[in-house]
Amino acid sequence: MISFWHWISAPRHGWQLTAFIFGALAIGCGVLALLASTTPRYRKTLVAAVTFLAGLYYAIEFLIPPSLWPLDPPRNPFSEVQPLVGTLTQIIWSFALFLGVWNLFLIHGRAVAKRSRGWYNSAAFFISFFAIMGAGLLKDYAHGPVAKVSQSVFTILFSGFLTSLDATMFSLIAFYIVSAAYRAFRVKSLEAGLMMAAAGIIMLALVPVGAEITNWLPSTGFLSALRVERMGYWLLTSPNMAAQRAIAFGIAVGGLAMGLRIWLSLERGNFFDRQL
Amino acid sequence: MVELADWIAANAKTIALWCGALATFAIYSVLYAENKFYRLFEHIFIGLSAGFGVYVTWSQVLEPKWWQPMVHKGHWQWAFAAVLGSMFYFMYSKKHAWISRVIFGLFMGLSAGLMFRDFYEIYFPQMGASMKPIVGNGMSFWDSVNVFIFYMILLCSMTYFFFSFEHDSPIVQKSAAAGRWFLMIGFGAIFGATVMGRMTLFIGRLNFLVIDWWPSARSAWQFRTFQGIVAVIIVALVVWIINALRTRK
Amino acid sequence: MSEASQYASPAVWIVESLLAFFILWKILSARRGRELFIRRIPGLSALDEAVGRATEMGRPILFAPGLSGLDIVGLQSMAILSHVVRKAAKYGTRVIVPLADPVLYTVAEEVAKDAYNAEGVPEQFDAEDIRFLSDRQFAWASGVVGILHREQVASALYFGYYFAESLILAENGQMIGAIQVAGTPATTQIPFFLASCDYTIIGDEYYAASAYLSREPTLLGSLVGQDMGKLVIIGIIALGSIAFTANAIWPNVGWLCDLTNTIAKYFPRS
Amino acid sequence: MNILEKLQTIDRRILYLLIAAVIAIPLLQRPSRHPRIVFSEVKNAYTTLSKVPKNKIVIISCVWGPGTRAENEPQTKAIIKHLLMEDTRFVMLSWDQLGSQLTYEDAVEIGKQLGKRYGKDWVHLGYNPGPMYAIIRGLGKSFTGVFKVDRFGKKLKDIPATKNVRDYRDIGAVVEITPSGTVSSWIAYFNQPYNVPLVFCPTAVMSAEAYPYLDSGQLDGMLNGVIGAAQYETLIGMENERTYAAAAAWALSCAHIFIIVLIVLGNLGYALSRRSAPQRGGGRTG
Repeated sequence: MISFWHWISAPRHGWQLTAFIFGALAIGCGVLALLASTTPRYRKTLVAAVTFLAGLYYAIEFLIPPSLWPLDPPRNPFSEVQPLVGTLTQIIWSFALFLGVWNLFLIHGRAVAKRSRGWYNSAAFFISFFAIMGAGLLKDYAHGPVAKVSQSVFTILFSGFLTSLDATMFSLIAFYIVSAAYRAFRVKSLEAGLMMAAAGIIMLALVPVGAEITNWLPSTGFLSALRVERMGYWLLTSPNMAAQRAIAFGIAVGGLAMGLRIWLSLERGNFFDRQL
Repeated sequence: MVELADWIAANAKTIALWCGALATFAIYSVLYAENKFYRLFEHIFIGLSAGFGVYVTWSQVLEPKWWQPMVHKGHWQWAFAAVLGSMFYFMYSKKHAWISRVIFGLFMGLSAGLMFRDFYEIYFPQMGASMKPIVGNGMSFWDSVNVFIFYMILLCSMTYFFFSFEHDSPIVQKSAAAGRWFLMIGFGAIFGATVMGRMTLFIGRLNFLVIDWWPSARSAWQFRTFQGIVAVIIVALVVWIINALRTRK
Repeated sequence: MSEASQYASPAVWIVESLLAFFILWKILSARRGRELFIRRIPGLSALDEAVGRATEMGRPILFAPGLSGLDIVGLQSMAILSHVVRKAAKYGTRVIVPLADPVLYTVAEEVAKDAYNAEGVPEQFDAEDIRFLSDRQFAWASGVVGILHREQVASALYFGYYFAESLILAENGQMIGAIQVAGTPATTQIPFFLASCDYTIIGDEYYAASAYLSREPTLLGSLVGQDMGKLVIIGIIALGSIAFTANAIWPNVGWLCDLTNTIAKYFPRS
Repeated sequence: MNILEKLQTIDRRILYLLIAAVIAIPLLQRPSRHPRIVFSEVKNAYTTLSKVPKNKIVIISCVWGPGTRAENEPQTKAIIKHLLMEDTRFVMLSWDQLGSQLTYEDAVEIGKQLGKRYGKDWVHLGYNPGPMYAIIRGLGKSFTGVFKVDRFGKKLKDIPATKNVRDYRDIGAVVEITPSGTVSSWIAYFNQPYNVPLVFCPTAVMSAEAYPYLDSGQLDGMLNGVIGAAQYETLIGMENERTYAAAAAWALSCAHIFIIVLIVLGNLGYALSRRSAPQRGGGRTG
């Protein structure tokens, strides 16, 4: 058995490598075909089994310490293969990164094909998509002037347009806060008043001007507790800490419940089953 | 052609600066009103981030960690990773969408299986840190008060989130009501922190415009062509605003 | 701390299996039909008052599920939508539902149709009122703002997963004088809803509200099991606090020191 | 309609111009004065990183991208500068496609200022798509089992800074710089199981929820947004330099006062309008 394993895991070269790769792909396609042909009745159990076994790996890796394993020297074999699991999941996961791109191509492709309203925006999407991807790949793999031009085009597209567009889009929220501060934030109840008071003190305590405002108060003794940065910091480290921990314990138990429901496929009768 | 390439390469940094300023003004134009200029740059943003994503994923993940070991080092077993990776894309097929549920189920199972470790490593220390002695060995009066406040807020806030029994006994009713009040302090802290965070993002953009771009704009002002371009832009802006006001009336 | 701390200790087996047992026991018994009690959270009365006001003023209601897609939060928002539509259908009040997810859009249409049928007024269902606006955050938000101002809705209800667009909606709802009730598990958006809406359902209350309305067994059982889990946590903290306080008062009592050391070992403290 | 009610219907674009002006002034003045008060969690972060033994490396895990660069980049630069000044080797890894480029450029820039060399003093592992749980879990057992090459494809075994890094025993501390809730992955899968110190540099939005973890010792220090970065700069001897973080701290001071004034004015107008027209709503336009 060991020699077969060595034979399987030995690296190949030249035409042998190509043959083995296509052989592996063929086996993979065979398994996919087998999967595709399973009757709907077994599909749900198959997905539930895969989900359960995947969850079982990390559960056992944590729940059963080395001393309980009948191995010499005592170790938890599931922990030994952690790095391999880490690398495998990383690679398979990165194949999924093109899902979003596929979806975008469908939407914008349709807009351009049908010349629907604002189709030139979708055309701009495709142009910028292939421009930055092309510039990126060319600057790495091409040589000579082509590499130089694509490097500068890449710099312009990346540190010029892309980083500024991302940062500016994110910063729009600041403006919505400013207009909401004036037109939406209304103290309509005592509890909203308490929240806004706490927010105001903490906002002043976090920024340098807070310390300046109450700098005239003595820095030691009873009165020092009324300094803005002291009050704000006490609010953060005492009542806020306790309240956040109460919320955290709710999330803790909620996370365990959600994990169990997914691990044991208990989510019945809604979107989990829609595609099965 | 080669001089142009050299010129672009030499001035890439400045051109990038001006493109950044143009992009910033384009996105901020939505603050005045939804317009074509903003929508165009929004689509450019989606295209650039998707395209960059594909480039980085290939050049920094798949190529060095999958393609190289498979093709150059001969580890042909990596081909199976491509088969598993392809299963995601069945979600777009009408007939076989369920095959994508197998690979999604694998990843959801993996992250669900971690719930036991999560609960221990994150929340056992939280329970440990909540076991604070109320009185005893050298604790001052104020220390005891602070610990008492901690317990009161923790228990009242947790009581607020109990749903499986009626809040009819006065103690439970009072502590749940107090719990909502104490939670308000927690949400006040989140409110203050969120305002600070969002304001900083705008400060970052303004810093880019005022510190990085403005000096370059001032030095470009001496060129006649630049003054012409600015004049054209101002005229276009005025026409657009008048047009917008007229259609609004 | 030695290697041992990265594996489960006996305390972990006891506590986590106890919690898992409570949760699974309650879910499975709920699925076998046992009636589980969930109290009616005060937020639901605020919701009913908002719907009532809209029927008084004879103006439509807006129900916005935020950016949630076909996930747990989105589906529970649909349970609340069904409750709102059934209440509004009694008085012939329109419910406008702007969506940001194409798949949840189809679910919302089904939910609304079923609700109107359940109230015996299928003809009140208007496909125009269930609208997919855009899957882009701010494009969806500006679409909803357009609806708020054009329809002059009397009540605006925000139930689902929200990000920064909560600010834009709350501000415009405030400008047209609508009564606003919100509910979201997204803790970073709750402060902004608290500051601008008439009532806000916070955190886990969101799940309790939808469980109360939908009576969905897995959700009901899960919530009741989680309550018991929180009681276990409170019990552990209380025991630990008593032990540490006693140890602090009588520091050299032998068995007390052993007890606190074992507790400290299993519940590590900095 | 009295003054305050009229004020209520101010066009929101005027408010936008006002906030831009309020913030632009301190940015233009570029004050070198840093905040006087340094929070204890920032001091704890400083002492934690100063105590890292020289034979160990620090992992700087960056989850941020250009979107939150204004908050996370000053934190990243302050931490890098401190580690390079102390001759503590560090390894940077980025979980964001765009952030991978920015974090590398930041380290190169500061490395040049302090005369430090890539490969000898610091290494960048490039973009890492995740999932975080699998990689962080694998990292503890064997560093080179998960990370074999740096961002240029060079073997870690051949790079001086990382050639003898095997597993968690060779990692002195982890610094997590993030705009989202990813620190729990480090707590659960690496820092708590292997008892390695963890410094948390969140965007301000995430800071309020972190205080329970500072209290329990699961976090050894925290830099709260750009204010945390400005306070950290004070600790590493930059208190008289005209840095972006210092200017941002004062700009934030002005912004916070401006917003508090807006909220008070808004509520005053609202209270007055309710007294004159008590019945609810009435479909005010505008």
